[in-house]
Amino acid sequence: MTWALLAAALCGLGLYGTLAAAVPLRRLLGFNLLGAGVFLCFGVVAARAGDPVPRALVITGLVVAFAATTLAVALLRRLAATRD
Amino acid sequence: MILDALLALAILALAAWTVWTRDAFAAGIGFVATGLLLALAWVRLGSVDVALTEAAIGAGIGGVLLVNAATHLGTTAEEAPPSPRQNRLIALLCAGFAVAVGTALLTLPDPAPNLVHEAAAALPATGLGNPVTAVLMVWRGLDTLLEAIVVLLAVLGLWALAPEGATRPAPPPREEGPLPLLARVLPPIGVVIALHIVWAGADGPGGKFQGGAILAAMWVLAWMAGLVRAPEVMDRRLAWALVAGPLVFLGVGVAGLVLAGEFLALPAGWAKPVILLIEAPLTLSIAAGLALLLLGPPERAP
Amino acid sequence: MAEALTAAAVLALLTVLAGLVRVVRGPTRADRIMAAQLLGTGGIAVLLLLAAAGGDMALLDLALVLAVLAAFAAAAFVQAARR
Amino acid sequence: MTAVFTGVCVAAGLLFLAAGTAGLLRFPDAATRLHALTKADGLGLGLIVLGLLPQMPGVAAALKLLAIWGLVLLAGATIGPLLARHATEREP
Repeated sequence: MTWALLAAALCGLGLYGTLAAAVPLRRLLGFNLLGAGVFLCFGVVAARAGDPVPRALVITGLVVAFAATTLAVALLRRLAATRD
Repeated sequence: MILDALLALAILALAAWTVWTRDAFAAGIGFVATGLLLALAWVRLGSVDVALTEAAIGAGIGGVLLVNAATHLGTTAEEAPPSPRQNRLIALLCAGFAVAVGTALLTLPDPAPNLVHEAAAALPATGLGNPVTAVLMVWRGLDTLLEAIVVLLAVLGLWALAPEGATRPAPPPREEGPLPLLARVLPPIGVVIALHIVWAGADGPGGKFQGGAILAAMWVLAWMAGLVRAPEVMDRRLAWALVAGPLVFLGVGVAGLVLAGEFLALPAGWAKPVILLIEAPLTLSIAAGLALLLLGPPERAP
Repeated sequence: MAEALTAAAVLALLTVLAGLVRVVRGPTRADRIMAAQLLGTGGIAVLLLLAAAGGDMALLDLALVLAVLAAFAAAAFVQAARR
Repeated sequence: MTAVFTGVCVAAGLLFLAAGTAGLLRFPDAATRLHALTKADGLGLGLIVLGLLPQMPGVAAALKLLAIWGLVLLAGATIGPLLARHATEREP
């Protein structure tokens, strides 16, 4: 119950950060929070059934999210460098 | 129960502040703190292995990446912020989204839909005696392989963003005093802990990613202190370290196709040594990939 | 014993959550880094207390990972803050 | 007997943790706050570790506990001077 509410709130908050922020880095932070919320959704479902598969998916997701974030940061830095 | 409520409230408050604050560095630190608390939340959700991943990759190297990015990028707005009216609309939309997600989670059928039976039912078809090994190799195996390949692809993507003539990431600013000392003392301990985590992961999913992240962090620490140089992009040993894991994994998968008639299937009795054979190079590849991702793209030599 | 240790974990969490005010208020980058560091230590304390209360020794591994990465993260933050 | 020992040590540890947090919140500038943090931080966790040692099921777990404390001390000892230098360089 607690965690389901937190997961939903993080999803909304993260989406807001992604859409409403004008600074690219803050957008990226918002997107990562949205990801954390989605992962928690998986966690809530997994905790009810004792299901290992969603947990395995979350571990995969965390690694992929990190890889995607590094790419996004590199793109932003390149963009900033071409502006100067 | 009080613990859960406290944790959830703190995570929500911190996340909200991270979204709203104007200072990019502060937001980065806020994100790290949120990640730390999220790791505790995963413990309370009964999943220590996800908590380990969140601590090592989400808050650990991911947090360091974002804080670094904050100091490089700052808070220059790329475009006009949404008007108050648009802002209200976005907020309304996001609130609706949150309510929808919450309703969906709270009205799940009991028991929640799950794959426990499917996983168990699929086991006999794999031709493996040990069900744990079967889950690891068949249900998680393809996952793990693709995960390692995603890290590899991200490294290639990062390199593609490098300017012409760039051969290696720029060296860090020179440091004296406590940092080189830390960079000498910590990595040996870190390597032992990383190997312990990989080894312990044999009984649960995904030990090599958390262990690999620690190895990557230790190497980046030595690099920060100026004790090691970043490798040249064209370095052959680096290339082999990056692809060794996926290659061995693919090789074993194809061997399973030939010998046992199914991709990644293992002949009974050989599972344990073969898994060790896969895990060692995979840990190396993941560690190398994560470290390179943390360093960022190569920059033009001065 | 288990209840007392869980209560101690709650107290430890409460303590370091109070320290989060410094993450939010700053004012300097050093303050925010310190507060994050304290949160790490407090988180480790919570994990150790929960491990002893519930007998789940896997939590010690998690605490170990947090401890090893705490030093790395703080060093990286200081270096980032210097630029 | 061990329960009393654990209780006393953990309670003292919590007290130091709280003192460190109070220092972090109430001291006037970054340098003094750092002072409060690193001392109470290491001592607080140290006492909790000491108190929990007899509750551990085996030698390996006890050693892990000590290693965790050592690592936190190491982090505090290095970060302290680094941050202090940073604070004096940038914010005199």
